[in-house]
Amino acid sequence: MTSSLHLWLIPLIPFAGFLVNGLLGRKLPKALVSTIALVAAAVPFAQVVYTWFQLGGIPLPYVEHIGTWIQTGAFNAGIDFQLDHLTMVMLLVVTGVGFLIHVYSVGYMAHEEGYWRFFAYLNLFMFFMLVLVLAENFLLMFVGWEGVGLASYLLIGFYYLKNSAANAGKKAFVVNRIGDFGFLLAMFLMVFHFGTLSFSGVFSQVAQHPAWQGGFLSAIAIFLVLGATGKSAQIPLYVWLPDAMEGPTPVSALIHAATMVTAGVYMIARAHIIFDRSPLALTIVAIIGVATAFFAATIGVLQTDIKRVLAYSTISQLGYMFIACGVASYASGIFHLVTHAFFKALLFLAAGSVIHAIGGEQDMRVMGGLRRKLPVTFWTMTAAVFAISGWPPFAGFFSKDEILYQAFLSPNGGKALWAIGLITAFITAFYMFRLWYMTFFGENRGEDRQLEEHGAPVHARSDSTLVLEAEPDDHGHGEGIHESPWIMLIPLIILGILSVIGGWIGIPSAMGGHNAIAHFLDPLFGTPPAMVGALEGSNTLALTLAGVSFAVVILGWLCAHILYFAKPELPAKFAAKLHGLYTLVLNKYWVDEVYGAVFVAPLLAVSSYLLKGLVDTGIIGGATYGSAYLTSGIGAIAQRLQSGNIRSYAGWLALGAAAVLIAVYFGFGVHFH
Amino acid sequence: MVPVSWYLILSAILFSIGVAAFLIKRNIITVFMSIELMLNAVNLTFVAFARQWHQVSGQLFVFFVMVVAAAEAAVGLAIIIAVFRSRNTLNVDQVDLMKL
Amino acid sequence: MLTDHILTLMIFVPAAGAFVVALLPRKVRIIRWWTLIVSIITFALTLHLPAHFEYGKSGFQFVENYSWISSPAIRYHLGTDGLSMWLAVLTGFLSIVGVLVSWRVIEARAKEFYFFFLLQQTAMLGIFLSLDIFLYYCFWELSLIPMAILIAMFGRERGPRTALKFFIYTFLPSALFLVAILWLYAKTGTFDYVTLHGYLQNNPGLFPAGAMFWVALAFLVAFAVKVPVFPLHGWLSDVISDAPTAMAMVVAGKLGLYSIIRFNLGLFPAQAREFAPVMIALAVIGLLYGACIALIQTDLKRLIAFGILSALSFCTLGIFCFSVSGLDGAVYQFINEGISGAALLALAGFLHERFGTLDMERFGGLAKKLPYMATLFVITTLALIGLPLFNGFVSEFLILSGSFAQHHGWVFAATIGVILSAGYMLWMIQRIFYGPESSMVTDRPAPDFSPREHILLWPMAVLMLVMGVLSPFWIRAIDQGVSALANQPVQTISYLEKR
Amino acid sequence: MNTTPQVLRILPEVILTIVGVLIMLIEPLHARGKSRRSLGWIAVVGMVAALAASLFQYTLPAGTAFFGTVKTDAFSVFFHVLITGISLVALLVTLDATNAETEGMGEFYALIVFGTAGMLFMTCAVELLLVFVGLEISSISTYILAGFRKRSAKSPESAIKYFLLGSFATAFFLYGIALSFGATGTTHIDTIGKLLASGTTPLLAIAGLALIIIGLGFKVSAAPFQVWTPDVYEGAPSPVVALMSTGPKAAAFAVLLRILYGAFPSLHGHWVPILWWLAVLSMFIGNLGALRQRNIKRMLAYSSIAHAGYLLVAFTALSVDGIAAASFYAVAYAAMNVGIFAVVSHAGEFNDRLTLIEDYRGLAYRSPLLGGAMAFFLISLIGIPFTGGFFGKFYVFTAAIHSGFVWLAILGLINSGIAAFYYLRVVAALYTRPTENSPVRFVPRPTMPLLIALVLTIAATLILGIVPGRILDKAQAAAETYPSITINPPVPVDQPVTETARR
Amino acid sequence: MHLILFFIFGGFCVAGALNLLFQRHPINSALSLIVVMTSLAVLYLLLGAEFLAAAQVIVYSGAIMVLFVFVIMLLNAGREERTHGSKAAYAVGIPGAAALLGALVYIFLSNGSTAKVSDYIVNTHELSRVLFRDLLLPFEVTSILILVAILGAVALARKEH
Repeated sequence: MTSSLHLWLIPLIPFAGFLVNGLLGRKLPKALVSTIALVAAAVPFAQVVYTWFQLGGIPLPYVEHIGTWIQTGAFNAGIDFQLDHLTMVMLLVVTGVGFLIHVYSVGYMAHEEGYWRFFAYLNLFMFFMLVLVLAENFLLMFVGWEGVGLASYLLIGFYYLKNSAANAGKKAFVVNRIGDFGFLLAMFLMVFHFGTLSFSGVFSQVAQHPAWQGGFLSAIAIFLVLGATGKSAQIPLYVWLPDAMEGPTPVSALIHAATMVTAGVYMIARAHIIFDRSPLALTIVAIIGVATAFFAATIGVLQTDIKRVLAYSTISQLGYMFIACGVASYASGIFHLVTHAFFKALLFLAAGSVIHAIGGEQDMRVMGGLRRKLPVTFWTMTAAVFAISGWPPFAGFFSKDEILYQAFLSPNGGKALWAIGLITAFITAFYMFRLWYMTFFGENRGEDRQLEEHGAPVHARSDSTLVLEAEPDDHGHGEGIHESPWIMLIPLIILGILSVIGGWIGIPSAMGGHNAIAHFLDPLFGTPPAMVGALEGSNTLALTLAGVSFAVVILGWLCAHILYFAKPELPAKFAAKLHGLYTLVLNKYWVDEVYGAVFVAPLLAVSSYLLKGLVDTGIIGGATYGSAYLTSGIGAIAQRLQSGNIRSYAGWLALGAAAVLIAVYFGFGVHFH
Repeated sequence: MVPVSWYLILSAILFSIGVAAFLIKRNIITVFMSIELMLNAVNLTFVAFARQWHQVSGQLFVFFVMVVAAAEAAVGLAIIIAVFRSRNTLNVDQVDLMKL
Repeated sequence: MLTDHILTLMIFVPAAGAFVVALLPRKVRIIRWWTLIVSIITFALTLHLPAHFEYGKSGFQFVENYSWISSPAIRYHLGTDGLSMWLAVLTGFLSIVGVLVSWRVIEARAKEFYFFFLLQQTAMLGIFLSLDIFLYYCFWELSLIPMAILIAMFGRERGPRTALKFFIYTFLPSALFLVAILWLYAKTGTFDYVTLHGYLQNNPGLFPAGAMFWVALAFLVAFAVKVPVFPLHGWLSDVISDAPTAMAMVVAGKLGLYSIIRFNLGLFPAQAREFAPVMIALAVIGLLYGACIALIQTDLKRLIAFGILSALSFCTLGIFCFSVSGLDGAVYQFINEGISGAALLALAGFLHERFGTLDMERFGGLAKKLPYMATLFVITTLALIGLPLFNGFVSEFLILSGSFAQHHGWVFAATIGVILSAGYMLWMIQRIFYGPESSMVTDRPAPDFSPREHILLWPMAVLMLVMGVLSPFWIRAIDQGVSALANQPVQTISYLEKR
Repeated sequence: MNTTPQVLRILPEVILTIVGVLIMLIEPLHARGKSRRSLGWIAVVGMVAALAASLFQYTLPAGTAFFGTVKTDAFSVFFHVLITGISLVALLVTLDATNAETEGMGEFYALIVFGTAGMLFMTCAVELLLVFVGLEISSISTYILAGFRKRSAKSPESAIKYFLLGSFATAFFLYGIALSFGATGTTHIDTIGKLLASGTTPLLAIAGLALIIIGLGFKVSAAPFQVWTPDVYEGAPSPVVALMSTGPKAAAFAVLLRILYGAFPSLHGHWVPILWWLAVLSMFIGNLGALRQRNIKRMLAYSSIAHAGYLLVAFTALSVDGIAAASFYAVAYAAMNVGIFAVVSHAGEFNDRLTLIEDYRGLAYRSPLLGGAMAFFLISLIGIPFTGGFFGKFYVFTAAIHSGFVWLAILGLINSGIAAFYYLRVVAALYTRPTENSPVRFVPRPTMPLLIALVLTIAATLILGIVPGRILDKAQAAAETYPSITINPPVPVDQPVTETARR
Repeated sequence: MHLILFFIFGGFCVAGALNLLFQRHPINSALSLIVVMTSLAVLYLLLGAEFLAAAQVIVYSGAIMVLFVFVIMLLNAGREERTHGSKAAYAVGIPGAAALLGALVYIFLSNGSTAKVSDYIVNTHELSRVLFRDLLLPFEVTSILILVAILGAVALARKEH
């Protein structure tokens, strides 16, 4: 190799930050804690940027062998880091956005106790996330994979004194574990079939055997998908993400919007060689993606908690990325991943800024009219809203459009995907503008609060001590609603800019751009199979599709404008009319309840009644004590012989004597003469 | 002349009667007597066999048994007296303080 | 030269220490300091093994072999290989842990406690290091007594009853075990493991399959009870929850599993392969069963007990798949279990010291009051649920991936256990440390960790991490120990099918 | 005929007799109510002398004396040493447990001494007549000793029970001798053996054998002839129980071995199955009966029945190993049982203040030494390694399995598992905190004799458990005085295994 | 002649024994036992053991039975009352005794040794030769036995103070 990049430093520095803050943070002053944390987040970013400029001189993929992790006679796995184009993109996103959010948090969490804990966890997350993207083998990737899960568990449960938070954390971890279960099985299969888990090893073997189609590759791919659905909150395992909003808002921005939840997409892209061999798996991915995109979007329409709306939109956007992977157009998936990281992080941060401003309130019904009070937040948020709902030339437009376009082109059932994607786009535009209007327009409904209107977090307020730690509102009511400090606004602005221009890296040739990111990733993915037939002459098609989707977006905006700005009384009417549908969606299709009833409750019931009650206490315990009592019962009989009466003793003696005599005489054993 | 086995059978009968007496009699002294009876039965066997084998030792054995019996009688009766002192009954059925 | 008798030294230093304890005056401080010193010395001695272990050298090392009794040919034959070496070290380490855990708990009758405690150490080291089956059996039985007495004297309220249960449970099968040993002796005229091993390997099918079947079964059952393997775990939860922490740490797992590998795989490979299907089934059942029951426990120690059952079933699974990785993983797993489980039990013990109860319903929000306790609880828990970078993950991955080749279905089921373990462990954490503070927690003044507790637990936590990252350092030796067993030539005389 | 002076062959017996007479002569010199301890010490000295004499007998060449009525060989000397040892400890225990106002201690010591002499005669006699007389001496003296606790109503009861049933059994034994005399025309053990080996086997011999087994089975309290044991042990003074649960039993076992292997080896086809059943019955009845016992002496009585069963297992082995194992087990059992009764009789004193197991609750607190010792003996009785009890069991069952009695071994070891249950209950009691008014608070401090006794027994148990080599060699030597019966063992080795396997 | 005597006195024995069994009063039982013993003495004579016959009469009927009677008188034991202490004695014991008898008789009959007892008289000289030469040791040892017996009797009969 030419020059060592010391990739290992990239994850290690955040880990160092975690150790320092985690062990000593309790004692250190806040300033120092935040400095450490920021440095630990900044340095990797700097290094990544530096590496970016080195790229020219290095043959990719570039691999660094740090050491052996597991070695047995049959199998071994190393601690190897690898850098290639995909990793590069991910690194930039993770470290970049990560750093910004660190900065933001310094302001947002300023008044929290356990400040040090928060930053320690944040650094820990960075560490695992970076391991995840840098790993050169599935096992190491799995380290990051579970590690980010752990970090998110810790951060969601940051306000551990709130039951809801603790529950959400646990739920997130366990649901993710279900995904990891798939990942593990996939790895077992790989070990079984390839004898190794390193990317190079596995992929080269697959490449060498063109005969391998579907079969066990499908099995591996499908198990991987199960893992991905867990991490990326797709059907059927998306349920943890909305609850995860219990965590502090920066966490939601970093982990549950920008980075961690995209790990699933990254993993599928990473393993695309396997997926390419398994149409079945790809179809499954596509279906999951589109279903999730649509389904989550519909739920988003009726949510009133600002963060939950964003959560469902995240799920829905991730669905888009899955669609992209499903149609084997990984590049567009990654592209959307990047843009989404920008605007979704921004949305969350802005929402956080709003919440922060009005003192921990998350219920949109009690917001409104904040436009003037929070100008910066408003404008940045606006940029993000336009980006996500896909107005040109905002970032979201290009990436989402690319995905829809690829879907449309893809041979198997692409049209359907495209259609549903389009509808989703409409809904997305609708609920995002709904959020936008409800938050910033109209007059502030914050004064006339009746408790019954309030959502769950408001209930939490009833216990004042909780809220003091729960949300930073000790000054919220003090001097009324106010703009957040600059340290929070700067990241907003930067991300705002990015969500405007971020999409330009992928302007399709049809619109006179030259899809830079796609080309950048080409060496990894090659040209998406769908594109092959469609490259030339399809400019018109591309443009028409773009036009259609834009029209749909505008439609969505119009509806939102009418319902939530022009005629605010209408929604209630609709709700009354379509009552059934309304309640169904309002209760998120009762999925949580169904899961609870179908999986959790039976498990607990079986465990406690059948296993514990019947088997453990009944059979096993019974057998133990039963035999004990039996023996001592026989013992009682043996004692009965001891009547204490000489004559009866003599009787036994006589009988015994007779028995022995007869036994010996007629008895067993050898006969004589 | 009488075959030895007749003597043996006689002794067996006596012995068994002794056993039965031991089982049936209630008075400790009588119970003890039945033991003496059993010993006598054995003695008869010895003598009979001594006669059959022309062996003096058989008869001497009987002689020793008598001595032993005497000794046992002395001790046994002493014990019986002790029991009578502590319980003031001679009924074996009432000598069952210890059981189970 | 002392180092020629290093094993003897290791085994009998604790015994000598115990003897001294018996003579010491009844001053708690003196006695426990003395015991601490003794166990530190023991640990130091055990460290001599890895320091001078010759890798790549097959067979046993540090061997001592003298005739003990001539006419039944019983030898005093000690030795260690990659399989038993780390177990000896672990025992030494845990003896220190045990002393520190009992430091404050044991005030009354400290003399008896530490006397039997040290005796227990001797017995366990003896089990791992003796190569004469008779000698082995002596230590095996000997290990029951201190355990039972300590449970009876120092256990929670139901101590004596539990002690009895434990003793009977383990003593009855080892009676049949003894019969099997004697039968082997009657047939081969030797108790010596090495000789016997060679003998049985060189002329297989020498004895009728039926006889060997029952002999192997007698061995297996005796060990399986001690592990415990699924339906034989009746004693486990009682013992774990009633025994003094120092004993609960060592009662389950390594003794039985080690013996299964050493004897059932070593002496009776064919029979072991015959038992394998049943054992694997039981392992997986036990694994899920333990996890499920742990889910609904309200008593912390019982939860731990069933967690242990579940975690140990992994080992059984790994052992009976006869793949190198599986065996490596199994051995590594029960070493890990020894450390993490001990740590968790220690933590539970500390909790009990502070609050006098382990009923999780009565806890809540403790993390605010005892942050260090909470931190270590979480770390240990994560290690136990096999989070990557912790020791548990390496072993579980090795076991599962190693066993996958033979038994897709079972491994699939076993992997579900990974989900469940996360479930009950995190729920346990949540019920104790998270949520609003319970009245008991607020009322009771409870100090956070004392220096002793820090000294005790942080090294263990670090160890869990280090063992998770640098596993080859340990597995190298283990690998050497078990690889011979995994792929030794076995002509499969299947007794059951023959019938 | 060798040139050894004949008296040397019965030296221990002679010594004991003299000592006994001496005691009786000195006894009247003590005023009534004065302490008789000095007599006790004389007895101890005499016993030590006898022990020394027995050990000295090892130097003698094997041979008979007094016209072939006695025979000193490795076998008899082995049991001489054992029995004198037992009696020595028993005497020490007596010295510890009795006090000045106990009545008639002079006779007490004398009886122990004479009784021991009787047992010694039993072990060295090869003439059934002498065996019979010796048996009577030991029995009668124990009958009397059992009745010595006149204060309690139980003691005479146990005496009368022991006496009546004992004589009852003796009658059977005697009948047995008579019939075997009738079968062969002699009462000399070895001659009987020779005669039976040559030529056909008259039925009389078989019947005689059966009756002899019955008589001796009673003496060793083997089921179904065990009924008397619990009652007698409960009523008798603990020191006496210490003696009679071991000494006469050892002697009786010696006689049984002598007769079975000396006189009736050719009939093994008949007595092996019987002993098999006796062994199994004794083990089960003993252990199961003990399970629910609340009275400690009764519990130990049941346990002694069970141990008789273990010992009988060795008899079936039909091999030198078997005899050796039996002899060794006799020693091991004696050591631990005398030991535990030493503690019991000290704690309960002569009049049994502590009777129930609960009464022993917390003894380990009152006196760690006593509690520890007792626990130790109990553990040895369970048969935990590094104690005599374990090695005893080990040898016994090895022998059994060697001759193919796998099932016997399995049953036996299962029994030892059951036994653990009730022994441990006592251990647990010893180590639970005593209540306010629990009787252990009044347990006196250990006295010098007790300490000696405990040291002796504990040392013996440990030595037997850790370095049994020497003693085992002696047992082996003792066993080799009889040609092991090497007829193909009734059951081929792996048969029980496979045929059960087939089920 | 011999045969007749055997039957007469054999009959006496059995009759006495049964009488011992059925008499309710110890004295009567004792007396019937004496009958048994004396007639046994006659049988001894028939078997040519005069010395034993004499000893039987003197030691047994004389000494021992006198001792019994004496004790009976001393404790003035009355008629024994039929208490029901034990079912086992009947349920188990009697069959046992019967079986015993059966087995023994069967053995003696199937023994086949129909060796007729020739009339051969042991002369006391030879008797004493064997006793004081071959059986010297047992003879001496019996002295211990007697000593023990005396001791025991004294120790037990002595009243507590």
